[in-house]
Amino acid sequence: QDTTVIGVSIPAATHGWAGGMNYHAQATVDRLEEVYPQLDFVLATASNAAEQVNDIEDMVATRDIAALVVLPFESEPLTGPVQALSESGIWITVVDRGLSVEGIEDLYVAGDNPGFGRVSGEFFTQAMPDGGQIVVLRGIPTTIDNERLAGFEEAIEGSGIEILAAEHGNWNRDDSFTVMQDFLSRYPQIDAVWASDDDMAIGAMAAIDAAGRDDIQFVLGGAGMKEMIQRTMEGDEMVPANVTYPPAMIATAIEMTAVGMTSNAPVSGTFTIGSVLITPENAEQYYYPDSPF
Amino acid sequence: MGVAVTPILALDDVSKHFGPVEVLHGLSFALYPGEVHALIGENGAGKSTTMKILAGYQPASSGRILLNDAAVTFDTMRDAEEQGIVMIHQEFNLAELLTVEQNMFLGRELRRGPFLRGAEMQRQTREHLARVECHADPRAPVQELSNSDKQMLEIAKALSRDARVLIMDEPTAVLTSNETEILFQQVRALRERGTAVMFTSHKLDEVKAIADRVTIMRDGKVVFSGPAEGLSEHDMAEAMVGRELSDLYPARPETVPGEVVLRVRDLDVPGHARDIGFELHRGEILGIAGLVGSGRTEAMEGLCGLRPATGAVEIEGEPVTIRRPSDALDRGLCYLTEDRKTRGLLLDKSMRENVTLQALPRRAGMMIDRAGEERILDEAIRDFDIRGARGVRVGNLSGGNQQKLLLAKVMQSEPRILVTDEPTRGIDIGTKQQIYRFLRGLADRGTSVIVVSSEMQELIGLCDRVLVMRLGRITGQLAGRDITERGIVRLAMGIAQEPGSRTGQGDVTPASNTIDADRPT
Amino acid sequence: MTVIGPVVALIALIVIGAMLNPNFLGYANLTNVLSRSAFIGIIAVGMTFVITAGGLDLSVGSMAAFIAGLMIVVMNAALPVLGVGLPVILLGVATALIAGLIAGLINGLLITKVGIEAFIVTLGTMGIYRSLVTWMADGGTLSLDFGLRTFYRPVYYDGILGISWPIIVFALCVIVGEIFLSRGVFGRHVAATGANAEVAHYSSVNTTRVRLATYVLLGLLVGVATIMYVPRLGSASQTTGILWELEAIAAVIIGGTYLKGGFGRVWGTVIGVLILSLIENILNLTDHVSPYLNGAVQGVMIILAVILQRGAKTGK
Amino acid sequence: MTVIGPVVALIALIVIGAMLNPNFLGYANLTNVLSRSAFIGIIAVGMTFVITAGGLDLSVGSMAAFIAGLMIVVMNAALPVLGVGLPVILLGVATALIAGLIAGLINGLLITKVGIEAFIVTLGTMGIYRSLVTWMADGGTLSLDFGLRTFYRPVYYDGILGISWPIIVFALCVIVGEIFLSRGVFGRHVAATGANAEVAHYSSVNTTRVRLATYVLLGLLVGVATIMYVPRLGSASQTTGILWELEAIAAVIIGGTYLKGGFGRVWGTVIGVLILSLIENILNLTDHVSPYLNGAVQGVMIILAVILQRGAKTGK
Ligand SMILES: Nc1ncnc2c1ncn2[C@@H]1O[C@H](COP(=O)(O)OP(=O)(O)OP(=O)(O)O)[C@@H](O)[C@H]1O
Ligand SMILES: Nc1ncnc2c1ncn2[C@@H]1O[C@H](COP(=O)(O)OP(=O)(O)OP(=O)(O)O)[C@@H](O)[C@H]1O
Ligand SMILES: [Mg+2]
Ligand SMILES: [Mg+2]
Repeated sequence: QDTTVIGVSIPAATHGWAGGMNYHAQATVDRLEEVYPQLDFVLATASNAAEQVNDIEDMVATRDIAALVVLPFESEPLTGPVQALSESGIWITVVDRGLSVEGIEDLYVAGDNPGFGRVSGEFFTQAMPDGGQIVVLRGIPTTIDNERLAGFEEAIEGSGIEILAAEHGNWNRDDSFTVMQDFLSRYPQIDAVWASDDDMAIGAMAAIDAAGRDDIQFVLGGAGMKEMIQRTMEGDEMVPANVTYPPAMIATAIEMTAVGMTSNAPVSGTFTIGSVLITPENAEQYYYPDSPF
Repeated sequence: MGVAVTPILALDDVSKHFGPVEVLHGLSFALYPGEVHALIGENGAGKSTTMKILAGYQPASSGRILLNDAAVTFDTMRDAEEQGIVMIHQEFNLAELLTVEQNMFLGRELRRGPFLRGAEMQRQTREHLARVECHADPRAPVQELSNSDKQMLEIAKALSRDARVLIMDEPTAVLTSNETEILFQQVRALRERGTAVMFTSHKLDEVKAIADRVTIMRDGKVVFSGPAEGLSEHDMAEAMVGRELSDLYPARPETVPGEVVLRVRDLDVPGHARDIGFELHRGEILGIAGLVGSGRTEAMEGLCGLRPATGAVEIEGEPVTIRRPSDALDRGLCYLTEDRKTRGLLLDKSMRENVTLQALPRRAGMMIDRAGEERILDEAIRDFDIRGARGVRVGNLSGGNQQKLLLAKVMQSEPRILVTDEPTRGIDIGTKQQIYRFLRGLADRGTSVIVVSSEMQELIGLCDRVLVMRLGRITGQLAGRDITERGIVRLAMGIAQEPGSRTGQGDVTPASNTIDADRPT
Repeated sequence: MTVIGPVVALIALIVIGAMLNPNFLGYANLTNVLSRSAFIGIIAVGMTFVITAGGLDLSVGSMAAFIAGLMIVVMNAALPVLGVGLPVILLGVATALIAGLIAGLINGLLITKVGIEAFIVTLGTMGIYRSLVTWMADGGTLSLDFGLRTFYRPVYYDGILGISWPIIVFALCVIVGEIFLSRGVFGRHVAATGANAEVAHYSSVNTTRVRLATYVLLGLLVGVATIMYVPRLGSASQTTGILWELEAIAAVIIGGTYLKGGFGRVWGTVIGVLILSLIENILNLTDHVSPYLNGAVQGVMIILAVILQRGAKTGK
Repeated sequence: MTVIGPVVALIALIVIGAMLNPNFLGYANLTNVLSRSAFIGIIAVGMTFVITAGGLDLSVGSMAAFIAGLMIVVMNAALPVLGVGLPVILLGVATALIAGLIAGLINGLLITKVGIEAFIVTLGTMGIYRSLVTWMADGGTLSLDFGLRTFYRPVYYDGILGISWPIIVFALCVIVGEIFLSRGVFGRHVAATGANAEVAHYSSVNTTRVRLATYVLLGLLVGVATIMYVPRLGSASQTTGILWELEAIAAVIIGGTYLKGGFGRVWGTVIGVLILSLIENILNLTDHVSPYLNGAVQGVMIILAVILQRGAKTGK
């Protein structure tokens, strides 16, 4: 048998960022199947950790994969099963969320969640040198969300910025719209909003617009959705910046794995894709008009 | 009548089978305008099936239905209804959650555009009910109605449809004699107007009283069809059962009753019965009489733990607390409900599952012995002469056979005190006789029996002693030869309590809180 | 049937809200809450009919997402031809209504004609619509053209006499629904079908058609809800409408309609919808509760609201 | 009652699977599919009793997440005292069973004694348990100590005679459940209560206790399922067990149990569970379908499976 099968296991598109990541994964798989006729890809999406383990089990049992690219839904539950694969000689590429035991993976393309929070927090301290009162929209309750919030809180420590309240908007426009409306009813004065995600930022801004409130200076989202980057690029004062957390990191990981499987190029190691602050000055670099995200 | 008019509706060589079982074999008879036609026969003879075919509720398997001498097929009952054929079912055909008015006009609502003419429908409902002297509130949900009110509603509903042919399947089974009389007045009025009325009843005196023509069925065949004139009740009964019938009621033993097995004091069933007190002896059959709504059912249900009640109950000399039906069952006290359809039987299940349901925890351990169940069912079918295919869903048994199955089910618990509520409702005369003998046999073997009944003759013929209830209280008791129709009626109507009214054949003991069985010897 | 029950629970919530936050009873907050409730509210009106007739529909949330996605795709596609203006919006509205009607018809036909349990059919279509919208959006978000969005926006945010459009449409649906359910021939047949389909059938009610009609009506109302939803954020994704079905069903039951069918009331459903929205609103207005526990408080409140309701009934 | 229906659907799926991929019928794949079906399967056995008695339970998925979280917290806490070994595991097992029992009891009491609709009660507790596990995990994941996990792991992955433990436990639950439902006095009472609670009451069946018992049984079985689940992933979070309730209910109904109560069969439920798991498995066997459309294919297959089943019935 000549073809080598590479399994790709990622979380389903349950929110905007994951949707972008799904898009990139699929597009990359389609492209690479063209480029490398000797490679075959299996792409599976899961809506929770248990389902993801099911997918991986199926890939091993029925598709004979030689390599696995996995973006763990959660680190802890995936560690055991992925470790077992690694021990059986399958190439492992881990994306974004690290496993809880070191040294399992052959290649690690890492995102930096605490860094995402920290960069966001640092922007707040610069933008509001005299401090102020902000509200925070959080994502779906997960470790990622906790790490981001912790990074953010650490960065604004002692800067005089006070978090009035933080509620879960679940990385969802509707939910963040609702939460923001209620925040606006609750606090007569809000200086800025950390929406922590561009979907949530859109929901929050719609609520602010509708309420006609002008006390809010800006909303900081995150993850670099193209509409939001565009607004930053155009100098929209409500969207002065963005923080990257590129969903395209999955594409990098798949591509590197494919290279590793087809050549002798050394691709193992850890590649951290840090979060970068996007400002009107550098926005153009991060603007991908063709991406769905 | 009697003149050769063309029949309005007739069956010609009609057969019907359910799966492999044929229940009607080549049935032919005719229904004429302006006559009251009684269709009688044993339980399971096929009366209800015949009527359903006539009214288009079920198709015949073969044969023709003739309407004004022309063959017709009714695809739906709507077709039949458009031809002026209206039927009242043996089992209620009412939606329990809907109100009286909603049921009365279901499918034929008075409308103005897409909207209902609610007030008008309520007014008309009241009118239709008034015709049969029923005073149910049009806005009340049907589930809050008593059985007789439900029946009167069905009758009023059918009468409101200006039928050319009115078919009634055991309309009087849940009615009192008063209500029956009201119904018959309406029937006579319809007859005057040329409507053809067909009905069944197991009460042959009613048949005698109102029918112009009688068709007798046995085992799915017509054995007699002709004028009612000259046919005595006894003739009808014998033609139905196909054998000689001796006395309907078993002889009453002349023995002294045994010790008291059940003593009830101050039993209150909130909203329905108060201060109920009586004693029941070993081997005694105690009747409870009263008008509909006098709270007999509720009092007995309260006693048996089926509804909230307070009071002091002693069984075999021991005070007992009965909170739920299983407590009663543990003491050998068992209740046979009057309402077999909604309280008695699981209509979607088989006979086997029904017959053992109540006795299961006592008879089986944790697991059910299927073969044993089949044996029990064999015995029940034999002992109670239950007719119908063995595997059939109980809802498809004939009404009378359902009642027999219910009795068989209750007997599985081997009660020492058996409370039966309308035990012979819907039962044919031959089987009635068997049931009376059965109950008397039970009593002779030491079981104590309570019979709640609206059939006066049954109480008089069967019981050793009769309590009479009125408005939720016991108003008196009658014993031995004093049990007469007049005596019961007086107590039930409250006439006996008036001073100076203690005349007539029945000697009446006025009510006291506890009535001792001071039976004259 | 208790009239006072759900109202008592609602009043209790309003009192709690007013005590916790002075802005709670303000015009802005009330408008927010009512407008937000409108989507689920409009759907719940249709759900009242379906449940009263003895049915169930789990697909409404994904159906809303799918219809919203479809509307956006259709309007974006027509934009170059028609230009920003009323015609595009009307095209979108027509798309939503027709899609809703067809979706309801599919559910209804599978349930009534093919004879599969409503639970299974609508669980299946729930998955189907959710997938379709994900697929249409390529896993991401479908967004209405920005110019068009600005033009369409007032449908959610504006209104007349200070009452926003979603509230007006919701109120209309409720009034018409209540009248038809309680005083219409159709409503009576719906209740009869749910109470006892066999009896209704024997009384010449075409129960198949009645049940089918309830699903079609619900589909249509999902379309109406979507028409109000799209102008709010101008986007649809696979997270749109998640769990709306459970919320709508819960609102219907809290309002006093029988889950087994046979009795329903639209105004009760409205109370149910408001109770659910207010619980969420109150949780966002206070910080006595860890956000992790919001769901728990919601759960407790739903159960308490129903207990309160039942208590008021027995108390009567 | 059709015996052949669900089996036909199952066989059709197996044939499709075998055609799509030669490894489908391999030992490894079948073991995988059966082992992971065990969680929902064990829960669905309990659900069969609840539904047969005329009830419903939407809370099982979050209940499983909560119990898993609780087990992990308790075992981690006891670890310093007891050390890695059987005692800690037994403590965890006891925790799961007791928690399941209590959770089932709470649902049951609210439904039978307080008299609130099962739908509302379990919708409420669903939110409550989901929140509690989020709160216990502080929004993240609760993880079993790594050493303990290694020790506990064989409970999911090992077995006897090549049959893994989850499959064995599932099979035991099914056999015992089937025997009790079809031949036990309790099962008869469950069906009678679901068919007509009033008739059952008049037949001296303590319907309140029967209904309560079905919820307690279900709670216990959720506990058992959790005992098999924790060794697999060694963690619990707010996404654990999401939608298990819908899957379990769907399996029960696909298997031929009546959603309105009165008739149920455990073996049918097993077929339902297998049908659902195989659909998912088959989707992973091929790449003919865009992953975005998985849900749609699943939805279509569920509906088709039931049509096939009903068709086989009328065909008979
Ligand atoms: N749908 C059905 N399926 C199977 N058997 C049926 C069905 N309907 C009626 N039967 C059978 O047909 C026979 C005749 O029943 P039917 O109800 O006509 O009797 P009936 O004369 O009305 O008796 P009763 O006096 O007890 O009401 C019975 O044996 C009954 O079990
Ligand atoms: N399901 C019910 N819901 C509400 N009220 C009822 C119900 N059944 C009966 N009642 C009412 O309770 C009262 C007594 O009931 P019922 O008629 O059963 O008494 P009874 O003396 O046993 O008469 P019978 O047995 O002849 O019908 C009546 O006023 C009746 O309307
Ligand atoms: Mg009959
Ligand atoms: Mg009575």
